[in-house]
Amino acid sequence: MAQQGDLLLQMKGVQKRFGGAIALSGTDLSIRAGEIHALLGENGAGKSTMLKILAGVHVNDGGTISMAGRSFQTGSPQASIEQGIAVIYQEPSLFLDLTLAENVFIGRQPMKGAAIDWTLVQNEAARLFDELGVPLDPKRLARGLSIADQQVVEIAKALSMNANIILMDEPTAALSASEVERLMTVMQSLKAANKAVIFVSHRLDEVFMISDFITVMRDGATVSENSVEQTDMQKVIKEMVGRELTELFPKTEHDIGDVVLEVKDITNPAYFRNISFKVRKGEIVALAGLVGSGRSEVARAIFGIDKYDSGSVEVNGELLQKGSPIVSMERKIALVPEDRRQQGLFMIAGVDRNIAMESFDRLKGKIFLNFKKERTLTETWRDKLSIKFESASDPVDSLSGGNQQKTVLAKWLATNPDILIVDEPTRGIDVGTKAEVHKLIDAAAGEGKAVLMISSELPEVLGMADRIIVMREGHQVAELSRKDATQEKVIAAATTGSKGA
Amino acid sequence: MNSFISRLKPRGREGSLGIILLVTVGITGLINPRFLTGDGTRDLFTSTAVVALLAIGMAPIIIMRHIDLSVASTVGLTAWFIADISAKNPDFTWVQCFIIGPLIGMIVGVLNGLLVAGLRLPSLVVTLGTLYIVRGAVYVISNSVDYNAQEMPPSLLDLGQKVFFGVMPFTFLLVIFAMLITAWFMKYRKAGRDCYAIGSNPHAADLVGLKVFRRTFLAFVFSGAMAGLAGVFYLMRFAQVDSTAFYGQELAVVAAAVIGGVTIAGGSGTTIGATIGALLVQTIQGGLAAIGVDAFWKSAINGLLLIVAIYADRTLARKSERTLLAQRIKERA
Amino acid sequence: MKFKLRFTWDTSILILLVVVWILASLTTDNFLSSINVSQIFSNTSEITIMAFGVIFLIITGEIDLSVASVLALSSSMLGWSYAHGAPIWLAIIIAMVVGSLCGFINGFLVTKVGLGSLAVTIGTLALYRGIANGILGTNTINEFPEFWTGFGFDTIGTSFIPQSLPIIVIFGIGFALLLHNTPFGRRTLAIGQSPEAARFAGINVVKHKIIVFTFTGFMAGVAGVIYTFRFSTAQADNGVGLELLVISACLLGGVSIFGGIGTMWGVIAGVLLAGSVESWLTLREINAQWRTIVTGILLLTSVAAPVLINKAKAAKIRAGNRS
Amino acid sequence: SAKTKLKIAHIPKLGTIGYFQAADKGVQRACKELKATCAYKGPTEITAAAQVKEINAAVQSGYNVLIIAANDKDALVPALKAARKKGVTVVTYDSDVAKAGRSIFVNQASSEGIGNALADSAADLAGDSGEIAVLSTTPDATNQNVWIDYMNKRLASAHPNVKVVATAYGLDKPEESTTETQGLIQKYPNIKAIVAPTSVGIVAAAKYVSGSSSKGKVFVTGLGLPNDMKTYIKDGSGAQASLWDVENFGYVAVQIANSIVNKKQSVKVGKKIKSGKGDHGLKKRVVIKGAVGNEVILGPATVFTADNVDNYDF
Ligand SMILES: Nc1ncnc2c1ncn2[C@@H]1O[C@H](COP(=O)(O)OP(=O)(O)OP(=O)(O)O)[C@@H](O)[C@H]1O
Ligand SMILES: Nc1ncnc2c1ncn2[C@@H]1O[C@H](COP(=O)(O)OP(=O)(O)OP(=O)(O)O)[C@@H](O)[C@H]1O
Ligand SMILES: [Mg+2]
Ligand SMILES: [Mg+2]
Repeated sequence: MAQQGDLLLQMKGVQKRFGGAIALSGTDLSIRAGEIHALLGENGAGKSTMLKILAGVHVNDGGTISMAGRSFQTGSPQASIEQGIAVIYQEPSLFLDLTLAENVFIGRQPMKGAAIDWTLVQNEAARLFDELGVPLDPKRLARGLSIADQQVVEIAKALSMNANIILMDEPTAALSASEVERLMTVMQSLKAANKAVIFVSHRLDEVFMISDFITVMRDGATVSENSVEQTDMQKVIKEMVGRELTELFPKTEHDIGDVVLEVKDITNPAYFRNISFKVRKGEIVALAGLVGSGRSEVARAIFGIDKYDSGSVEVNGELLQKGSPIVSMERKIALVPEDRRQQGLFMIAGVDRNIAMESFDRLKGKIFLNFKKERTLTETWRDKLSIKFESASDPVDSLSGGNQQKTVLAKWLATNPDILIVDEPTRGIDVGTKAEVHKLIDAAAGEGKAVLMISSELPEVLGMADRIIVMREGHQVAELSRKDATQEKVIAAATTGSKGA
Repeated sequence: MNSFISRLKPRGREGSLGIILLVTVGITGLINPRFLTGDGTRDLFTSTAVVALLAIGMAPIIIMRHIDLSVASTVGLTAWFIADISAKNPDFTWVQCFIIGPLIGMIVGVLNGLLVAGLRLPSLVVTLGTLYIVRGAVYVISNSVDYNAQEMPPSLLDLGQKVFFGVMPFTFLLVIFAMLITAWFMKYRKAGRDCYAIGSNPHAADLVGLKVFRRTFLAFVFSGAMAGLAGVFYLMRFAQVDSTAFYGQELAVVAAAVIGGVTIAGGSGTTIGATIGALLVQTIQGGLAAIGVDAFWKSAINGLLLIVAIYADRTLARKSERTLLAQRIKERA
Repeated sequence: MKFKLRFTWDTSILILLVVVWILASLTTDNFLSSINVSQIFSNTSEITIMAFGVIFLIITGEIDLSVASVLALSSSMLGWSYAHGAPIWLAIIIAMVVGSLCGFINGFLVTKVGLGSLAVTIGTLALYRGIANGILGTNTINEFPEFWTGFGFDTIGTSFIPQSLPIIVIFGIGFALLLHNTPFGRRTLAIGQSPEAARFAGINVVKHKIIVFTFTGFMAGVAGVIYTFRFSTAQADNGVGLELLVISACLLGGVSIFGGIGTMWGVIAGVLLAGSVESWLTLREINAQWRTIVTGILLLTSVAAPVLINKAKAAKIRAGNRS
Repeated sequence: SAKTKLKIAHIPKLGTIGYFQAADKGVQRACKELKATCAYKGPTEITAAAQVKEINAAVQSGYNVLIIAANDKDALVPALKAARKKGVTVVTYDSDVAKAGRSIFVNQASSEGIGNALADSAADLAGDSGEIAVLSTTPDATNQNVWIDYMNKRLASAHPNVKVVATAYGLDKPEESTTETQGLIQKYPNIKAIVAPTSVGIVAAAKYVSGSSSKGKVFVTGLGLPNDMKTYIKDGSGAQASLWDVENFGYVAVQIANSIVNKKQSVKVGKKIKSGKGDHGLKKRVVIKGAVGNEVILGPATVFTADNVDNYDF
């Protein structure tokens, strides 16, 4: 059994490349027994990649990893588990057709003689859920579980592995405040049992509350490693971002005109209730809130991906038919969805095909598509947004995340919309590109488009929005103007629903 | 209460299938009482044995979100081979047949398994390919020679005629045996549970370090072995074989499994369900013949039955989705 | 900087086709004779016609195993209505309408009711042929006007062009344009690449799939008409087992079984390759038995080759990166 | 003029079954005598489409005689017509095509003869009274339908107490044929005989009966190969089977083709046509007018019983 403070894991100069993109360019990380070690960094800094190497999902291209003095074997999840690593991934990956209890113990079910001891499986799972303080029935199927509950099951699974090192990739992102608190208790008890926790989170207050050490990464490299006493929030942010924050949000003042989009009291009882707001010409309105607060569903409902039960949406004062993206597009609405890989792009299709997707009307003669016009369109937007690719027919899959995001923006901007809805427009893209995307959004507002922006990153919300609407558990709980808004106010509204509700 | 219901649930599917089966048998029996006699019941079991065995072999594969279309060709291959070997070795008994059959089937299974699990090729295409290759191999190797009862081991044919308690043929007894063992295995062994996990979420199966290659590979080998055994059953039942034996029956096997609640989308189903599915299909087939329904409409009724079965499955799934949504709405309120 | 050579199966299949033609004409006397070429076209005509529909369906990520049964049902309806006094043109229209209707029912069950297309079309495979059986019973209808039966078999004048070839060419060009040069085709590909992204791109996925199912049925209906006239026979067991050959031809032509990838000329090359190989083997007097094996091997190659080649390429790149 | 060297393609309904294998033995025997080249081109599916491919390929490869058992009486005609235009001689046997498609048809036996034999055998097994049933192949099989018609006529006239209660179709597959046999026995518990005028159906029915409690109560008869039926003829289930001399069938078809090509013999009704010195029994056959066109008849069927079945090997 390791002693408190023993060096458990050491990663030195770890490198990882995905095709042309460099995810890790020589990262160091040292983990000791009995510590909670936070791994911080902007989106795309390479945190998840680090964890996935430890988890055996990826193999590092270079560098050394040693565990308790011995060389660590990468490349197979099974091997990682056997070496005492347990992982909670960023996206829960449960088996929806299996019971919760079985999800916790899959591949490691306790046996009684030749058979799986189902009673023990269920009792153990129940005990773990109890420990986590969640009233989940271990015998129910995982299908239909909320994201938060799925995350809880993942946590229970990691605990059950009795591992020495537990990797948690944004485990709190989907949890409510009380669930976060319980998780922290669990983490404390793991620490007391001399295990190590590597903890990734974008919620800095949490990080400072619980961690012992903080490693900051930027652009795939380690910037600093400090014990929590040696650093503070300001310093960490500066290390994460690597430059002055103001550069990131090139917001300019625009004339704000008439109301273009008006949402009146829309309700879909499963996701959101009584949402009402207006977006004007030239205005950027942000929807803020925790993950799972229902912001994306509101955007989907407006655009017509989902239906809503009551309420209405008006565009330029006229009612918008619900449930039809085609009609919404005719009414000049564009939605840049939150998940660009699943929802925004056709990953195996070329950049040109993707950009052309929403603009067929302008690309075709009577019946057939005009390939020349298509090429021109691609070139136009490549130049406007400085999208980097080698050939227009390259599948977008081969582009870097930022260029993928720009491609999604390009295809929707090409439709010249009046209303631009962007959901997490900078998720997973690097710092430089982020600023460019912000510039694009600002420019769109400058051209007189009404912009509705959903973002989980508070600085982005505060830096870009003219007005901020805060949602919590499907309810609209606050509306703040640019000059009133502060980080504290938004967080308070998003977590406790203070002000309104 | 809640947990009581959820405990019943996995069994519920097989239970309701069993009830449907009994009702079907009952109705047929009402119209034609001879259907329920010892002979009638025995005939039902005898004629279900081959398809049921194949459905049991296919169930784990479908549960893993794969499919094996090559089974019917494999049945043809083994049946012909065993007849051929027995004809050339008159001292062969049923014992050799029961050993050789599964072995030949496993060769096809290994081929499928390597291609599907090893290269991660789509099983639909791979097994469609081996369907042709194996059938072609029977054509070529057999050179159109066929075999009859007098060339087969009498002990094998006798065994095929053996009936316990007047209603339970030896072959179907083996089917029940295979069904129970696989059902137990799928429920109580890690390897079995892995099949459900792999079919439920293949990506996550990789992430949690399940042995995806090994499980997939072995499932195809198992299916091949069962197809080989089914080839022996085929001989026991028909006592004749030519190179077209069991031609084109693969979809009937898939249909039996699907009617038995093994969902094509993977992740759920049991070998007990698959067996009941096979019995149900055969009951209706036999029932239609016993009632004297025009042969011309038989295939239409079969097709309709399959669609109704998957529709029922879908409706059940929808219902639980709706319950979940209602629950969610309550939470959000 | 990065040399780009994207291996696509549909280009390779064309090369393979040419190779087969060269080898075949070297090893047999009359492979490239006008009669043989004409027969390759006419032997594959139903498969080609059906493949034109099925390719769209596979590209959207669905599958239709019932096409051969739809062929039989529309053929039976053609014969039945003609035998019951309908003029031949009306009978032909009825056959095509029946085909479209069958396709529509498949589409409805898959999209609106939400059932898997593999299971549904296994069901309708039995259902449609069963209905054909029920309608025609023991009857076979063989008396069709000379003009039409000739149309299914004869060549144009003294040329090698079978009379059905122009239809195939017209459909082929039409569908190739539809798939590659129209928004409809682009949307078809898009749905197969990502049904969810397609929804966010404002594509009515349900409607689109129903349309594709329906015209797959329609094409199977057309194939039913051609089959009927080519053999001057309308009966319930016309075209038994063709469904797997149609799907094989599509896969051989580089259509991905997972959807989203496929070209029309790949499929045409695929059908012609299968037809040419069969004709070559027949001319070499190799047993029908062997041809079954060759079909299977071609099919396996069509899925395994791209994977193996890409694997080899990835390994090469990895080796290059390290040095 | 010099004799044309025969190049014969034998295209049976299905290449893979014993019946046509037996016929091909006769084809080979005749070819050896005539020093002709010949090839067995059996398709792997029992469809007209598969046969059309074989016909076209054979014509192209320079075959000048086609010996065909047709899967469909009309569907092959366009292809056969085209072949004949190119000077290919077409002789059908076993099952015919429309007149335009062939020179002559070698009929296994007169349809009436077969129908009568079936009726007599069934009546014999049933003890000349009671219920019997028919298990046929596909519903649209021309031969079987004609034979069954003649059988019914014969029963009506010669065995008025024997009643056919049902006709089932086993589609020439063991699976279906067995299920249909079970169905017949369940639905009509009083039947005394099952008549299966198909070589696949008769084996399936005999196998089922011999292993069921109906053994000794229900008897099977029909058309079947002696090798297929030996077991059931001898195992006490009392089955009978009859069939013409299949091997001789192929032989005669080839010899008649030779007579047409090389001896320029006419196939007009009433003419005698040479059928080879190896023709079992006869050396010449008379052309008669058949149901479709001109034909010759192979000769009567042999009834296989426990006494004689061991003398045959096909
Ligand atoms: N499978 C992959 N293929 C290609 N590029 C990848 C892959 N996974 C990650 N990347 C890229 O590697 C870089 C690091 O990604 P990683 O997921 O590790 O970031 P992260 O720090 O976890 O970000 P976040 O806070 O958004 O989770 C990013 O640029 C990302 O786009
Ligand atoms: N697959 C799923 N199954 C069950 N519930 C889900 C699923 N996906 C999302 N939800 C739930 O739907 C609600 C709204 O989620 P959504 O992701 O739209 O919120 P959001 O505020 O947009 O958050 P994010 O920042 O992640 O986009 C949440 O309660 C979430 O738990
Ligand atoms: Mg991450
Ligand atoms: Mg969201």
